[in-house]
Amino acid sequence: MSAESLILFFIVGAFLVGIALLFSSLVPPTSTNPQKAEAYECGIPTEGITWLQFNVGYYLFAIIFLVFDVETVFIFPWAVMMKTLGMKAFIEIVIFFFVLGIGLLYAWKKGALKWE
Amino acid sequence: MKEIINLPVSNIEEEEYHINMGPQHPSTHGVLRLLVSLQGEMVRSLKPHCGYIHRGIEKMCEKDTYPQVIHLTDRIDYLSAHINNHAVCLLVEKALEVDVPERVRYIRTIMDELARIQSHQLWWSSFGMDLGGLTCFFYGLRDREMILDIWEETTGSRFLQSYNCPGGVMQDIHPNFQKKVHAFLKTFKKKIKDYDRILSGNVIFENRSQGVGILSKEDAISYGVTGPSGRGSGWSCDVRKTEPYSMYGKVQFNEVLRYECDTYSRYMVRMQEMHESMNIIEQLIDNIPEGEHSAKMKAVIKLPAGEYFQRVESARGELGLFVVSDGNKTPYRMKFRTPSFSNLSVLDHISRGMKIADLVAIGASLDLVIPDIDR
Amino acid sequence: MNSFFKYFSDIFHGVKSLLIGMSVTGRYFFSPGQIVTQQYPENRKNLQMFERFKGEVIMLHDGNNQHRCNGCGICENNCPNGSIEVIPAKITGEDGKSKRVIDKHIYHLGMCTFCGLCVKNCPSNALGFGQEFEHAVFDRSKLTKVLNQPGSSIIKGVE
Amino acid sequence: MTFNIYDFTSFNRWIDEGLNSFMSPTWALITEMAIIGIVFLLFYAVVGLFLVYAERKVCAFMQNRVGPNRVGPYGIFQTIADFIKLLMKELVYIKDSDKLLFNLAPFIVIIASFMALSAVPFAKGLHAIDFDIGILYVIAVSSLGVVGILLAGWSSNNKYSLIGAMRSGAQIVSYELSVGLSLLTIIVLAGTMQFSEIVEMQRNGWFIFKGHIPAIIAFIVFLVASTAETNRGPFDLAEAESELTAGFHTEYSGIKFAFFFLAEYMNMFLVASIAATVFWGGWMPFHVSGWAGFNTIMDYIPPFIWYIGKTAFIIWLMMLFKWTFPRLRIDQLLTLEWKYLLPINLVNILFMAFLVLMHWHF
Amino acid sequence: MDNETLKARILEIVPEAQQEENKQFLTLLLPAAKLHDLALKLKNSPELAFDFLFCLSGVDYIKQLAVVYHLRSTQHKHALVIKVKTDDRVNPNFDTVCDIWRTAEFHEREIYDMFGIRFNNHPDMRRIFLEEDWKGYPLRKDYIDEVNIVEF
Repeated sequence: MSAESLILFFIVGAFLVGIALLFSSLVPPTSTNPQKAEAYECGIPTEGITWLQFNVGYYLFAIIFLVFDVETVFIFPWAVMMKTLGMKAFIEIVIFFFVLGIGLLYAWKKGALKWE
Repeated sequence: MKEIINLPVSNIEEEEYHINMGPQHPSTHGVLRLLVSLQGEMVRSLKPHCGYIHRGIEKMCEKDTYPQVIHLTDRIDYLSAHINNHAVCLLVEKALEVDVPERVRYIRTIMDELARIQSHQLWWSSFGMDLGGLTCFFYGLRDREMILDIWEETTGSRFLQSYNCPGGVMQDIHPNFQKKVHAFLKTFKKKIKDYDRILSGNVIFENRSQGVGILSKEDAISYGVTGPSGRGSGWSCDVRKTEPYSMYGKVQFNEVLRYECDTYSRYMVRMQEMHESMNIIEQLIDNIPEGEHSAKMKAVIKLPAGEYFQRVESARGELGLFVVSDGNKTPYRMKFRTPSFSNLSVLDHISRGMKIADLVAIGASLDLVIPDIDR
Repeated sequence: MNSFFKYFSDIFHGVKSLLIGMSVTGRYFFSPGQIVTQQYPENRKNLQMFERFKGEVIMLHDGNNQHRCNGCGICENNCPNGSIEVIPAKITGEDGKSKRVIDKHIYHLGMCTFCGLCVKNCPSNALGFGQEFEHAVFDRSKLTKVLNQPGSSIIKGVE
Repeated sequence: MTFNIYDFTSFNRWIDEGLNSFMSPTWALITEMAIIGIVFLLFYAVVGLFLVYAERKVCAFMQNRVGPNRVGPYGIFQTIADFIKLLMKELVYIKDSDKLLFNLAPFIVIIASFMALSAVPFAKGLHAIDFDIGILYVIAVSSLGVVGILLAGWSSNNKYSLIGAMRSGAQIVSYELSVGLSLLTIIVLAGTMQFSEIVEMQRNGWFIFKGHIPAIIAFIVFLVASTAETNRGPFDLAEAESELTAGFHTEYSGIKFAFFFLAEYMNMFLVASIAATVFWGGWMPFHVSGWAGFNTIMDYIPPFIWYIGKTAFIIWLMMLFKWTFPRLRIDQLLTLEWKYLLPINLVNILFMAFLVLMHWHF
Repeated sequence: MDNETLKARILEIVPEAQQEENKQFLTLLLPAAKLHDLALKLKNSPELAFDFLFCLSGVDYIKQLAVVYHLRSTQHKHALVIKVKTDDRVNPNFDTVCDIWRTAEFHEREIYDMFGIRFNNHPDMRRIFLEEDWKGYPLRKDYIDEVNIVEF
């Protein structure tokens, strides 16, 4: 089978969820109750709004991740072709990794790898 | 650039995030509500809201006679029910100047230590569970079962025994008691090694608990954090040592102290205490003297008018019992100074600036029992 | 340099501690040993409670449907929860004297906390603890029981 | 036509030719797709249900318990009963939740795991799609599932869920790197990203033996990182039940909750099969060069059994992790990735490349 | 420090203190106004060093409402009981000691909850167990609750 048939798996997956949701929304008995629709917070009504600006503390991680993820894309072709490219490419990739490592070390020393 | 600097600070303040942990929350171990104010994952402050299971035991005590009070004390800190009973009995005996038989002292001390072990076992179980290691929970409960069986055989109940009574104990120990306690000690000495292997030495656990929830000795004293939690801060506050009662003055045991002041040290104190408790039981179990299981008491117990105070070391810390008597058969005022109540008050102080996950670990390390807070 | 070695020793100790932990669960996986789980409804037939087990308060009756309770009411006074009500009756004995006997010994199981004070303080050892523990009923009023069996009488010489 | 359990290629061809003989090629393709779809749907459901049962039983043994034992012999129908129960439960809608995303999240989670499943080679010739960039594809698709979790947590209008979602966000941006890099280590050794070729290359020795030290390190890193990617303990911070009650799926009820549950187990299966394929030779039997007799005996065991056995072992390892370790804290999760796994991984790739260039591997 | 010297030392600070009879502890009855002052000195003077407030209870003596402070020194191992009383049943109040012993914060809230005794300068003077709108103070002797108390 070809890669186009991926669409099949997409459809089958969606079908599985869709049919079950449909069944579940039609067959089981339903009862409405305003308290049922409350968000669960250990039995206490929620105070304040939920979606407010949130200090997640991993923006820096996201940025470092972005850097590394892009770099991984560069590594993939080399990894596949490494045997044919030989020693020269290896030395080049060592230099590339060295630069990456310096970057990581810098971020580490700067304290970017800390969840605040 | 200037605008960015001049952003009002109050905006950031408003981004506080309020979350209710409890009353229906897996890590509050009962119906305790903590209103946690968060900034991201960081706990800025928290307010405990208790009283969800306040039963007014102090008021109920005012209508009960002294022997009747005992069955209520079981329900204060249900995990150290024996010890709570013991406190009432000691107070009544002290006030009436009754001398209880030696056998009773032995039995009570052994029962207290068994209660301490099973309480710590359950604490260990739930500690593991709070940190996400569910397996610990079942190991702890499995081993606790043996103690409950020993109790059931002697006292008839597994949990709320009401075994002590003023002057002695309700009934003599079962003939199998000593044999079963020996069997328990033998098994548990092997099993407690598993506890260390699966949790204490685990690198994840160490990282989760070390340096978390620092409680200095001064704060521990000021907040009245007694028991293993206080001893984890290096405060020698064991009532069994400072004011020995029953057999504690005569047995050899160490007061476990640790000085790291964090969750890990509170954890290690309890682990060590289980060993010490087994040590105490071993010294006593073969030497229980023959004799009556109860002293002769009057049919109606009346305490002379006055004020009495009795302290015992429950599994969670110092249990203080303050009784004002007006000479009647019922106490005029009975106040329980329960350890968890004071231990809870420190939670806000030591969990500030920690993460939510740490808050759970700290709460578990303080070993709060909610009925003990609410009474 | 020191921190460099610490980095690797940390990894080593961490992995070691994890393996030790896994060895515990792994051992139990292959040899669970004695499983303490009670298969409750199945083992009902051979389920043996301990003899002192406090299931419920009962009045001890002998083979002749006779008990030892004379209706003194000490148990009622001793009960902290008011779960016992003693309703005495007066009967005229053979010698013509009227004497106090028990009419109904009412026991509210729903209020009982099994403290054992009634059993302990009964002067004539008329009460005891039963082994029954399956008390669940659909109606709360069914938890109120009369302990003296119908038609029972007091054992002679107990009074 | 004989049915050969050692090589499904001829079987596939037989079906293909059979269908083409009485249908137009278009209809034959559609029929084939339908067959594949149904087979995978059934497989997905059966494996999902079985894994849930297996986990409950395995953890019960580890915890000295009995586990499910009421429904059917040894409780084997327990998960089916659970599934029916969940199917029959009401779907509760939450006030002020983002309805679209709230309903979309289970779709994303399931579809991601379903699509990733398409690349797994179960036996020789028994795979749906044999990509030439198989590994890259799996890495890409399987990390989509975490997006579903992020959406689920965010859309619920629940504070616990939101924190869970934020945590899962941090998890995505961290552990994906390690999964990719540890698989890269093997790509360096194999020189290809196609699963069938990777398996074929392990005919004379699995990569974990061929690549010895770096391959073992890569395997451990992959196991840790993929456990984190599938949101399983000890990395289940997004649903940390003792802190966030149920984390991202707090508000999900009935069958919607079941899908998150199912997807988690399928992701575990998926990760285990990738690990089995890449590191342990997939369906390739265990061969020792030179032991001709031994190798023949090993060849008699069908490839599917080899594949399932290896996968089951890795799944068991992941269960062992979950039921032994306490949960990490969010900053420790990130520390583990950025300060330990990532540097080790980077060095490990170079180490592996060096080995390959020097022909020091077996 | 034994009880006699202790008593002398405290009488130096608060001459109005009266001793009450108690076999166990040295018990002193103080005028409410001097409470905070004395508490501060008890905690801070090195030879007294009462750093551990191990019980804080309210008592309703019908005529009076009282608060009892059980104090101990972890350093010198001596103990002391301080009692303050007030005749005011409508609006009883004392000075808080929770800035001296932090554990008092919760205990004082409990006393407020159960006896209605207010503590001045307390940072968070709310009910701790009961609801904010609860009427009356349950541990007072004259408290009658028709709804919740079952009479046998």
